[in-house]
Amino acid sequence: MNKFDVNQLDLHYGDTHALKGINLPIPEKKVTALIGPSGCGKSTLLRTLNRMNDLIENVTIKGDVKLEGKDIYQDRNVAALRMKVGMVFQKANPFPMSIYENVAYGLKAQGIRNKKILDETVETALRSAALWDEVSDRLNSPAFGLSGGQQQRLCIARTIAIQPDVILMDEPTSALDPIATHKIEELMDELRKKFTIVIVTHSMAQAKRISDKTAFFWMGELVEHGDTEQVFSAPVDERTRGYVNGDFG
Amino acid sequence: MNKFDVNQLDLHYGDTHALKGINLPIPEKKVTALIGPSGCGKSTLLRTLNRMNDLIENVTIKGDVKLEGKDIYQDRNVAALRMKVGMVFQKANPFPMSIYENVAYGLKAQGIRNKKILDETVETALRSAALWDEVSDRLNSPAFGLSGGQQQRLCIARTIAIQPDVILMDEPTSALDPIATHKIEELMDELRKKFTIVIVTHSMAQAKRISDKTAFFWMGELVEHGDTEQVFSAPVDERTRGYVNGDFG
Amino acid sequence: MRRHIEDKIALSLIWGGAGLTILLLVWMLWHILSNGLSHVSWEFISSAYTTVGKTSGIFSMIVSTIYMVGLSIAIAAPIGIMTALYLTEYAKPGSKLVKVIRFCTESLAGIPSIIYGLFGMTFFVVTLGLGFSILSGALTLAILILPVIIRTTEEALIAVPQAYREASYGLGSSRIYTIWRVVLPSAMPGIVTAVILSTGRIIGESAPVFLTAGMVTRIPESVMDSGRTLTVHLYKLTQELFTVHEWNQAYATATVLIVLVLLINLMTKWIASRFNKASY
Amino acid sequence: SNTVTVSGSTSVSGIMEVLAEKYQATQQDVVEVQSTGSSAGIRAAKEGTSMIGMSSRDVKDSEKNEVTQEIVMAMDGIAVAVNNANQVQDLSIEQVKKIYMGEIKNWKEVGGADQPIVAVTREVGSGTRGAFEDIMGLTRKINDVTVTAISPRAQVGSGNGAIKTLVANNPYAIGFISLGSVDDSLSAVSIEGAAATKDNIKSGSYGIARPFVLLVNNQPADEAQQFLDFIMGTNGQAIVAEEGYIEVN
Amino acid sequence: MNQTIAAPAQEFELKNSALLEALSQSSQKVDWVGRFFNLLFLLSALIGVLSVATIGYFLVLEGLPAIQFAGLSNFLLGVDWYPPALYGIGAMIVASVVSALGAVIIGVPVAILTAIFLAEVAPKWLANIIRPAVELLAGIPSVVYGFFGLVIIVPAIESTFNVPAGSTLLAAIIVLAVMILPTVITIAETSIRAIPRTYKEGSYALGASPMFTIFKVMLPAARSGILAGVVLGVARAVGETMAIIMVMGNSTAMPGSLLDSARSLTANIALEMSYATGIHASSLYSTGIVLLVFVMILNTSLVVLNRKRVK
Ligand SMILES: Nc1ncnc2c1ncn2[C@@H]1O[C@H](COP(=O)(O)OP(=O)(O)OP(=O)(O)O)[C@@H](O)[C@H]1O
Ligand SMILES: Nc1ncnc2c1ncn2[C@@H]1O[C@H](COP(=O)(O)OP(=O)(O)OP(=O)(O)O)[C@@H](O)[C@H]1O
Ligand SMILES: [Mg+2]
Ligand SMILES: [Mg+2]
Ligand SMILES: O=P([O-])([O-])[O-]
Repeated sequence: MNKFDVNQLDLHYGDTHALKGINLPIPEKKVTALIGPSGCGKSTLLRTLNRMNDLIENVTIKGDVKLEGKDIYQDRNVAALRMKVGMVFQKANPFPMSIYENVAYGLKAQGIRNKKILDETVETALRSAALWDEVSDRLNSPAFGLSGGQQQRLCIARTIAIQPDVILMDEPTSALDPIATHKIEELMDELRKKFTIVIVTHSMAQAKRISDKTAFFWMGELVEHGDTEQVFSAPVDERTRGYVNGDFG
Repeated sequence: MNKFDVNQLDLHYGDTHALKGINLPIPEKKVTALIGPSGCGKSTLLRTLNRMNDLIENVTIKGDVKLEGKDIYQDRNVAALRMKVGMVFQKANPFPMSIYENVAYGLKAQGIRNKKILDETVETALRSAALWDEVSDRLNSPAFGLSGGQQQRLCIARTIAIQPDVILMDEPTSALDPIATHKIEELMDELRKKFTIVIVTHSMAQAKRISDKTAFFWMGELVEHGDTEQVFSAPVDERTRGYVNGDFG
Repeated sequence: MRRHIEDKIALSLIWGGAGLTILLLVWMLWHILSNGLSHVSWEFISSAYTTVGKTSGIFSMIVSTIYMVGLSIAIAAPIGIMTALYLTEYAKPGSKLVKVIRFCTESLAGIPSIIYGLFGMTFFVVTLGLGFSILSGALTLAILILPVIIRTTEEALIAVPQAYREASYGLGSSRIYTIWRVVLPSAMPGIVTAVILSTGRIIGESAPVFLTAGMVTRIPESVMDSGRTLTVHLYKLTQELFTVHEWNQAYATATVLIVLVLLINLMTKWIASRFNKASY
Repeated sequence: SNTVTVSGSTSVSGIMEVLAEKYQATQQDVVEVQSTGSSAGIRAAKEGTSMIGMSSRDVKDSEKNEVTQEIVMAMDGIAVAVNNANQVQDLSIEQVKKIYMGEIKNWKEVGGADQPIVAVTREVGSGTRGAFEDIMGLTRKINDVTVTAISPRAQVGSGNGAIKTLVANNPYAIGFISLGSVDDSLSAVSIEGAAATKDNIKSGSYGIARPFVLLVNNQPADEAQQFLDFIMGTNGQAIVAEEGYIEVN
Repeated sequence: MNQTIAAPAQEFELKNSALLEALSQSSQKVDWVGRFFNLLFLLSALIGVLSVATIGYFLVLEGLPAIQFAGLSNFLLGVDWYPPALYGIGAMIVASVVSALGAVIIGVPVAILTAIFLAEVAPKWLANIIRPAVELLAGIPSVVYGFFGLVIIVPAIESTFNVPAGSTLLAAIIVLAVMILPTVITIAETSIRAIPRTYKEGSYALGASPMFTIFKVMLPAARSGILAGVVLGVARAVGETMAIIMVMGNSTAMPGSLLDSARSLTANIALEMSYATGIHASSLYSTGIVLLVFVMILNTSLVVLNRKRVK
C-alpha cells in the first residue's frame, strides 16, 4: 500500500517553477531516496509532504498530495499532519535545551505533562535512535554538548517520540563524518521496519546502500522512479543514465 | 616539474588539528583534484596554497609550502603570491560592480589605469573564460544580473585577468545546475593548457572526468595520491577503496 | 608604487579619523569626570535637593529617574515585544497591514523628541488631564521608545535560526508554543538589549520629560506626582551656572549620568554574554 | 497629605520654592512648584491644571476670566545687568532701549570700552520680558498688533538662570533679570542714576518694577487657600522680604 | 556496532496507549489559544499605528490655525518672527538645515574613517577598548554634550574667531558633529562587519591590498548600511533640542554667517512652548509639522537615493 500519493504536483516559489507535474507514489515501510543534481527540487518535494513549505512566502502549490488517501492540503490541521510525518534536517538542529527536554519537546507541545509518560517515551525514543547508551547518564546536560552525529540521532529520537508514521530526512548525513554517517545509516536500517522513510541524498552511493526505491529529479521534473536496483543498473531515461554514470552532477 | 611542493604540513585551527603531516607535490599544467569526505581538510589545504588562511584567526601552520622551489610562507609579499596563485570560490562571489569593473578589478588594484590595457585585458580574460559572447554587449551592467554559472565564469575571468600561473578552485560547481557545471568543466579543459589547476570537489564523478591527479583526504590526513586513473581503479589504501566504491561518504 | 603611496595615504586618513574621534571622546569624558568626580559624594547622591537648606543632593532626581524608567519600560516593553512577535512570527511579510505597521513604527522612530514633548503636553497633560506627572512622562516616553524596542526585538527574533522554528513545527507544535519555548528564549539577549537601550534613551531625554512630567525636585510619592529626572536636573543647573557651587553640582550630575550610562552598557554586555552561555 | 500645585513664572518660582520649603516644614501638605513661565502659569490656573498660577507681570485683560482671582504677593524690580568686567555703571532708559532695539551696538557709545554689545533677552511670553518691554517702551505695532521691538539679533535665554549664566560669563553682554535673583556674579547698572534697590523701587525712583501675581480660582481648594494664607501672612511676607523682593501691604 | 542499537521493533509494539490517546485528543481541539494570541499581538502592533495617528492628528489640529493665519508661504519663507503678529520661520529652517548639514559634513567622514578603523584596521585589543567607549558616548544624554559645548566650545569660538558671543551656528555644528559620531560609527561599523567575507577573500585573492579592498569593495558594499547610519545621524542632528538651545544663542534673526547666533526649529518650540497661547501656541505646533515633514523628506530621499545606487 502507498503511504503517500503525489499527483500532478506543481510548485512555484514566486516565479521559479521548482516542481513540474510530479507524480510519485511512496510505498509504506520502505525507504524512498530522492536524488538529483543540486537545485533540482528534492528538498522542495520533501517539504511538501509535511507542508513545511507553508512557512515560506509566495509558494503556490497545484495538484495534490494524499496521505493514506486523504489530501493533506485539504485538511486544516497541519499540526496533526506534522506529528504523523516527522522530519529530520540536513544540519542537526537540536533545541538549545537539555537532551531530555529536546526529546520531550513534541509531547509537551501537545500539553502532555505526565512525568511518567514523558520519562518512558524519552527513553524509548532514545533507545530507538540508538542513542540511549551514550546519553542515559547525562539527560539533563545541554544537547549542544553532543557530537554532530549524536545531535543528528537526537533529532531522530525527538521525531520518533511523537510516534510518527513517516520520517522525512533531508540529507541527514551530509554534514557528518564517515563514521557518524555509518551509524545513522545503520539506524535507518532498523527504522525502516517500523516507519516509512523518505530521504534526500546527494550521494548516489548512499542511495544505493540504504534505499528500496529511488526517484531521480532533474530541474524540477521527476525523470524516473522505481526500485533502486533498477534505477541504478538499468535506467530508462538518458539523463538518469548520465547522472548515475557520473557524466555530470 | 612540480609547481607546488607541500612538505610535512601541519595546520591547526585553535585546537582542531585540520591537516596532519601532508606531503603533496602538485605538478605544473595539470589538474589536481582534492577529494574526501566532508570536513577532511580539502578546503584547508587549498587555502594554504595562496595563504588565504592568513585571514583566519588562530591558525598555526608548521611545515612548508614551496611554489617553484621557494617557501611561500617565508616571502613577505602575500599580494604577489596571490596574483600568481588565483582562486575561485565555491559560491560565485562577484563584487557588487559592473561586469567590466569586476574583471578589471585586479589590474586596478595594481594601479593600472591605462584604459587601453584594461579594455584589452578584460576582453581577453572574458574570452578565455568563455563568457565574452554572452556579456560583450552589457559590460557595464551589474555582475549580479548574471546567472549563477555566468557569475562563476566571471570569477574565473577575473582571476585570469591578473595572469596567474595557478588557479585554485574550491568546489566551483557545487552550487550550479548540471548545464552550468558542464560549461565550467569544458572551460577547465581549455584552461589546463595554460594553467596549473587545483580543484576541490565533493563529486568523485567530477574528479574522474576532469583531473589528471587525485589526492584523497581523510580526517586531516592525505591518505593517497597519484594519477586519477590509478586512484580510482586501483586504490592502494583501504579507506580510499571504500570511499571510491561508495561504501561511505 | 603609486598604489603603495595611495595605500599609505588611505591608512593615515583612517588613523587620523579614528585618532580625532578618540581625542574628542577622551577630552569630553576627561573634562567632565575630572571636574565632577571630586564632587560626587555619598551625601550628594543620598540627600535631598533644597533651595533653602544646605543640601543640594540628587536623591530625589535618582528616584524620579527610576520611576520614569520603570514605568515607561513596563508600558512599552510588552507592547513592543508583542508587536515584534506579530511582525516576525504572525503577519505575512509584505501584506498591507504589515506595511502600515512598519511605516508607523518607523515614523515614530523619526519623530524628533521635542515633538513628543509637544504631543505629550497637549494630549496626556491637558487633554487627558493627567497633569505634570510621572505617568504623563512615562506614557510619552513609552511611545518614544516603542520603535527602539520593536526594532531591536525584531532583529533578535529574525536572528533566531529558522532551523529551530522548522524543527518545532516539524514536531507538530503550535505557533505560540514554538514562540514561548524556542523563539523567545533564543531571542532573550536581544530583547534584554532592547530594554536596556531604551533605558538609556529614557535617562537621556530632557525636553519631552519636563514638558510632561514637570521638574519638581521633591521625591515623587506616586506616579501622579511630578518629578525631575537627572537629565532635566542637569539642564536646569546648566541654565543657572553662576556660583562655583552650582558649577560643581552640574559637573557632579553629569558625572553621575555618565557613570550610569557606563553601568547600563556594562550590564547589556554582561546579560548578553550570560544569556549566550545559558543558551548552551 | 494633600498636594498644592503651583506653576508659572520662572521669576516667581525662585521665591515660591523657598516659601514652599518653609511651608512644608511646618505642616503636612506638600507644594509642587513648576517653573514654566508666566503665560503658562496663567493658562494652567485658568484651565485648572494647577491650583495656583504664577505670573511676573500684570495679567492682561484678555487673559482674565470670571472664575479666577488675582493676588499680588510681592513686587519685584527688573535689574539691567552687565558682566562684572564691564565698567559701565549707569544707563538711561533711552540707551537701554536703543541697545535692545539694536541701534546702539558698541559699549563706547554709552561710555564703556570700545567693545561690541551682546544683548541678551528672555523668550517671548516671559513675564519679565513682557513687563520690561512695557516699561521701557520696547514695543511696536505690526498690523495693529503689539509686538516686541527688541532686535531679533538679541540672544535668547530661557529663564532668569540662563540670562544670568550668559551675562556672568560674557564680558560684552547685557541682560535683564528679576532683581531678587541678582547676586555678585554680575552687576546691576543704575538706570537714570537710580540704583536697582528695593528702596529706590519703593520710592519710585527706580521705575522698572512689576508685580508678582498669583492666579487662583475664586473658590480655591482648602489646601491651596491655606498655602495662600501662609504666603500673604506675616511669615510669608517676611520670607519675601528676606529673599530680596518687596513685600506687599 | 549492532549491539548499540536496542531492538526498536519490540519497543514499539509497546506503543504507549495513554500517550497515543493524549496525542489524538490534543490534535482535535480548536485552536482558541492560538487565535487569542494572534489577536493580542495584532492589537499590540496596532498601538504604534494608533500613536502615529494621534500624534499626527493633534499636530495638525493644533498647528493648522497658525498656518491659516499667516499663510503657508509667509510662514515658511518669512524671516520675521514677531508673535503675535508675524510668524515667519524661514530663519529657523535655515538654521536647522545649516546646523544639521554642517554636522554631517564634519561628522560623517570622521565617523566612517573611525568605523573602518574599528572594523578593519585596529588591532583587536585596541578596537575592544575603543568600541565600548564609543558606545558609552552614544548613550550619554545630549544635555551633557550641550554642557560640554557651553563650557568648552562656546568660549573657544569666542577666543579663536574673536567674536563677542560664541553661541553661534558654528558651536551648534561642532556639538552636533560630535554628538552624531557614535551613532554613525556604530552603525557603519556594524554594516562593514556584516559584509560577506567572500568579498574580502575575493579581493585578496586577486592580490589587492587591504586598503584597496576597503575603499573599492567593502565601503561600496556597506553603502546602504552606512547611509542608514547617516540618516539616523542627520535625524538626530535635526531633532536635537536642548544641546542646541545651550550653544546656539537662539536669536530669531536670519543668520548671516556661521559665526552668527541662530535658532533652530526645535529650539523655537522648546523656548516658547510654555508661554504661548492662541495662534502663537498653534504656530509652534506648525513649527513641529515643518520639522516632521523635514525629517520625513530626509528619510525618504536617502532611501530613494540608496535604492537608485544599488541598482
Ligand atoms: N525559499 C525559496 N525561495 C525561492 N526559491 C527557492 C527557495 N527554495 C528553493 N528555491 C529554488 O527552488 C529550486 C529547487 O530547490 P531545492 O532546495 O528543492 O533543491 P535541492 O534539489 O534540494 O537542491 P540541493 O541539493 O542544493 O539541496 C532551486 O532552483 C532553488 O533555487
Ligand atoms: N575557520 C575555522 N575555524 C575552526 N575550524 C575550522 C575552520 N575551518 C575549518 N575548520 C575545521 O577544519 C576541518 C577541515 O575543514 P575543511 O573546511 O578544510 O574541510 P573540507 O574538506 O573542505 O570539508 P567540506 O567538504 O565540508 O567543505 C573541519 O573539521 C572543520 O570543522
Ligand atoms: Mg536540498
Ligand atoms: Mg570545503
Ligand atoms: O519666567 P517669567 O517670570 O519671566 O515669566
